[in-house]
Amino acid sequence: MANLRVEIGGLQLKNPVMTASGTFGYGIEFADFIDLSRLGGIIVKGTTLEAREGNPYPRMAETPSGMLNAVGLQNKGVRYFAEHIYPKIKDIDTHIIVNVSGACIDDYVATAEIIASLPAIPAIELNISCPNVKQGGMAFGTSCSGAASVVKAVRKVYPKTLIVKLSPNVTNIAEIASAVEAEGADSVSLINTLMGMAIDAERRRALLSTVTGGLSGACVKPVALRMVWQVAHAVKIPIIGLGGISSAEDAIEFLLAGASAVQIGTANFIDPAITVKVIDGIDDYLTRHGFASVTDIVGALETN
Amino acid sequence: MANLRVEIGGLQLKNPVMTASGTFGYGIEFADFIDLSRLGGIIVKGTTLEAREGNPYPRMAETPSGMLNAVGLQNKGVRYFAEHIYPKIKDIDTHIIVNVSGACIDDYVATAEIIASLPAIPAIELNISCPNVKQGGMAFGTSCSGAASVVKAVRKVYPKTLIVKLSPNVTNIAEIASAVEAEGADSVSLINTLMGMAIDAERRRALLSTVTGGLSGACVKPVALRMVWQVAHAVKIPIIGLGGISSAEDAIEFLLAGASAVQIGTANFIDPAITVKVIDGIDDYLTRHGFASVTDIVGALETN
Amino acid sequence: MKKYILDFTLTENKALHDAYVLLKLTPADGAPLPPMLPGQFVNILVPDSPKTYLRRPISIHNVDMERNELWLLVRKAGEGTKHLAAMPTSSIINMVVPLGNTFSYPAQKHVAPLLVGGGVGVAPLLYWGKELLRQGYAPQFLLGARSKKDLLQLEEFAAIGKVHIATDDGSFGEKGVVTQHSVWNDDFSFIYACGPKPMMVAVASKAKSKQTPCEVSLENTMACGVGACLCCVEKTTQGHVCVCKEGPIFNTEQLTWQI
Amino acid sequence: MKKYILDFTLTENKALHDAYVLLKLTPADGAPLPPMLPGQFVNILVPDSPKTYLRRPISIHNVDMERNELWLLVRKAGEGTKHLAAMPTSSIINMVVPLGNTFSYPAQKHVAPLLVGGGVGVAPLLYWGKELLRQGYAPQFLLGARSKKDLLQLEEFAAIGKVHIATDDGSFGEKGVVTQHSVWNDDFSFIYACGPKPMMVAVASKAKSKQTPCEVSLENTMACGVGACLCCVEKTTQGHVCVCKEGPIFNTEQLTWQI
Repeated sequence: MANLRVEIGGLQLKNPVMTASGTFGYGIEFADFIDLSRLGGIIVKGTTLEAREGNPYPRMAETPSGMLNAVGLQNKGVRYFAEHIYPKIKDIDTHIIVNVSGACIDDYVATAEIIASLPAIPAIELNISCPNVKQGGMAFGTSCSGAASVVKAVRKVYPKTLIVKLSPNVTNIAEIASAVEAEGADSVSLINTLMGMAIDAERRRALLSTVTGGLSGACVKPVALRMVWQVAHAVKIPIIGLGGISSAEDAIEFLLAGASAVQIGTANFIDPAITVKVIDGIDDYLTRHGFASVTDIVGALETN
Repeated sequence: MANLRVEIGGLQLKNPVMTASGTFGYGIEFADFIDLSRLGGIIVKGTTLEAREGNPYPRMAETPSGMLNAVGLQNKGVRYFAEHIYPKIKDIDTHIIVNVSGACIDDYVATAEIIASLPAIPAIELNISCPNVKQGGMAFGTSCSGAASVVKAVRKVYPKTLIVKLSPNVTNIAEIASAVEAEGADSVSLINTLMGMAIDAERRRALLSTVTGGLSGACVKPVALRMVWQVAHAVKIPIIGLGGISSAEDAIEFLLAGASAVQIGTANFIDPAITVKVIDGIDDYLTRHGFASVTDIVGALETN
Repeated sequence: MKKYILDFTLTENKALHDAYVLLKLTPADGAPLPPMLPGQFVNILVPDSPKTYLRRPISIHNVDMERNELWLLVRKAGEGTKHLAAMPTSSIINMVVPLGNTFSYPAQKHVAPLLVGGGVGVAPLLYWGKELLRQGYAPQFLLGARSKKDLLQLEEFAAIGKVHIATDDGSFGEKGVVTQHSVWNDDFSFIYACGPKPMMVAVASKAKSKQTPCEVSLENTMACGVGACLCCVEKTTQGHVCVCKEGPIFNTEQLTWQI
Repeated sequence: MKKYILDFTLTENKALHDAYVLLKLTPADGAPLPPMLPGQFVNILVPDSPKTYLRRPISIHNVDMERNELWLLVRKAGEGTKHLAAMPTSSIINMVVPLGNTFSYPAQKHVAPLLVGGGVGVAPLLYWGKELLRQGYAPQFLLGARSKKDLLQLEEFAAIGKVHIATDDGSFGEKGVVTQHSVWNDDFSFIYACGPKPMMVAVASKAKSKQTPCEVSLENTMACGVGACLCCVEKTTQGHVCVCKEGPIFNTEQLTWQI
């Protein structure tokens, strides 16, 4: 058994496999299928200062090797989370990380402050890239100055590990990553969903109530890998890679491209036990190739 | 039989189905499979001022519902095209459109001038979006000022129909479309390939010689549809939609989103006769739904 | 209720007519079926179906304890269900099972409950009807279809309780839609409905006018099936809730339908 | 040579051993096979294979005119070929056929040509050997494999000409790789090689040292198969050319290999 431990901005993970926000609920939804304590971390769903109803139904459309969603940050607000959900999940023996969204900087700050007061939450993932609500942060995530301003404000009030989730819907993701690194982010996670759209030709209607939504699943993996590779050449902070990871092999590709850890998202819907299979598969790979530690393959892609 | 004729910047097409540059050779490669004269148009492969050897092998990797390529504009140069290839294809009874690439504005201009002198070529597609060569135009295609500068220069010397092919690797494709419209482009075509990457985990090597390449195929359709929809709300010139179209239904989705015509690319590799099936399928759809003309469904998506 | 990811062996694939098949499945490892309630559903991974990325949710049609078989009624709607309907017997099919909630029992046994199904919507009513009968209720069925040939599993339903039929073309039972049927002259303890949404809305309205409690089974498009992705939400008096987890069975009083 | 998009019926799927199958296919509409030359290939659409987006190019192994059958030797390498190898007989498989160029005939008939194959690389040599024999040449084969069990279609080759064997473990024929075989003491009119690239490079080098013309069959990763996408290029003395169209058969003098 290889050493699977990795570190993300001061946070020690037992292995590099986490679950992506919005795809794994609060973890407990998957407790029948896997031992949650085996995970490197659980990133719980997008949380905002006030409760949000999200977008109207329909919110989902299947696409070739992927899916679009337009959930729109439905959640009961950070206070409800702290009072009612946190007590139920705080003792799961893995890192519970909260994904934080907001419509304005003050919201991000206020939400982060409340989460900072919860001892069993060692990190937040700042979502500056939700494509599904008008003020879901994507406006912040698509410019260097916007991204920097949110991170700067949150960094002041949030002393624990601060991960920033980046939008792929940009010309130069490496620039944005550098901008948030400069403001003190401990890590960047990428990619959030690609903005896409689906149409029912027969009915001549959009398949999502919001017309456009976020594309995820295996189809986006090549774009995600490329962006991780680009960001790995631009920043020194650890990268958490995600986007279409559906197997240990996929996860290893992200590690090789420069990610220190990964998140599994849409694949949880197809195989609710995929996370532990990926953990075991990474271990097998390391053993088979003679690596003592998973950190040995981070950024180990050979190019010439 | 419905009226399938469409107009793109003064160019009358017998139907809205064209083939995408780089996926259909010079058309003659597919003459065994289909009657080329049935096509709305053939966009022949990317042509540059001087001959180019393209990128080293390997240039292709299969991905979920798609593929990456890193061909890198291999071609024998515009003069060779004019002397040796043009005579072989000029009498095909469809519109032959040349995709033009360049490393600098002078190259684009010189190439466009030579193509302008060929009477059987009624249009060019200006490629400001090739992701596979350092100077393949993507630098032009990812900023409004870059895009505008190329179009402005070419517009001065090219009097026939000028189509500009846009890169999807941008934060705001509608802005770029508006910028090229302002400089006199007759039409925009989108999307070119999304920049992606693939890795062989076992060998820890990139699958493309260039590491990154252009993603195409069914997997990109949701992103392409979304961009066509966005651009349709930003410009008045006709839009040619492409990106993963593999069936008549797909093509109709692009028309509904606001494209006046479509291009079929990667699907030609999977079914070399797909183009005529799409043409027939559009005709069937129009008849079945009681539309007299294909123009009736352009932008006819209902949203509320 | 514990959920499982299980491989099943397809023991029978019976074409009911052009558009429907009845699949019978048993756990591939020979273990007993896990407990499953009427109204619940399974989430199926369709094998070798290139255009099917996500699982397909399908209502539990029946549980045959004696033969350790789960029955599914599948309508060939899209690529996924067409592939499923074409699977040869002895195929291995992976499912997440069981998912969702169940129906509520009527308050009284001396008045019959009415189970109203349209098209493939009859699926969950068989298992629920059997369970009601087992618990001492006397369920009746009102089944609607376009035409006689579109009526599914009539013998199975007739073995449980009285079956009323409505067909659009009058080729069997009364002519018209289910809400036009004369059976509505009677009183029922509870109305359960599953079928196309306009039909369920009409039934819910009928039930409301008769002041009879009514539950419907919804089938919003879903991804995860376990309440994680929040895609399949229905707007209720409690806000957006997941059909896959808080449903698929809802009392129509919880819903915001215009009835 | 005219190319077709044709449906074929799989008439036989024979496991040669764990990793290889022999597929025999006939046009689904019963029409005669179109003309196909040795060295050409087909581009197969693998049915119901979710992870296979593009067609798979496979060498033509043999054309059985009498039975109107095309033979393909398939190595289970990735998802696509594994799916193909698992297809039941009577499956319908779509192919673009025939693609690519063919081998060149030797200049003389009184000296034998040598056909060198490694692994699944023996595939095109059967059809080519038969054609050479039919034209009055006396082809000999040199077949290499890891072990005796990895040698494919030996009886078929033996029916055409003398077969020399090299196995890595010495379990059959001479021990060692093909280029170490004693048959190289003889002179040949032409060398044809197909197999892993290092083996073809070694054979090309051997041929060069003997001043014997040599053709190899390349299998660069390809997408379109018809010279449109420019993905499968090989660097030649004429620059980058498409293996699918200018190849897959190349005289090693055209190539830029270090030999």
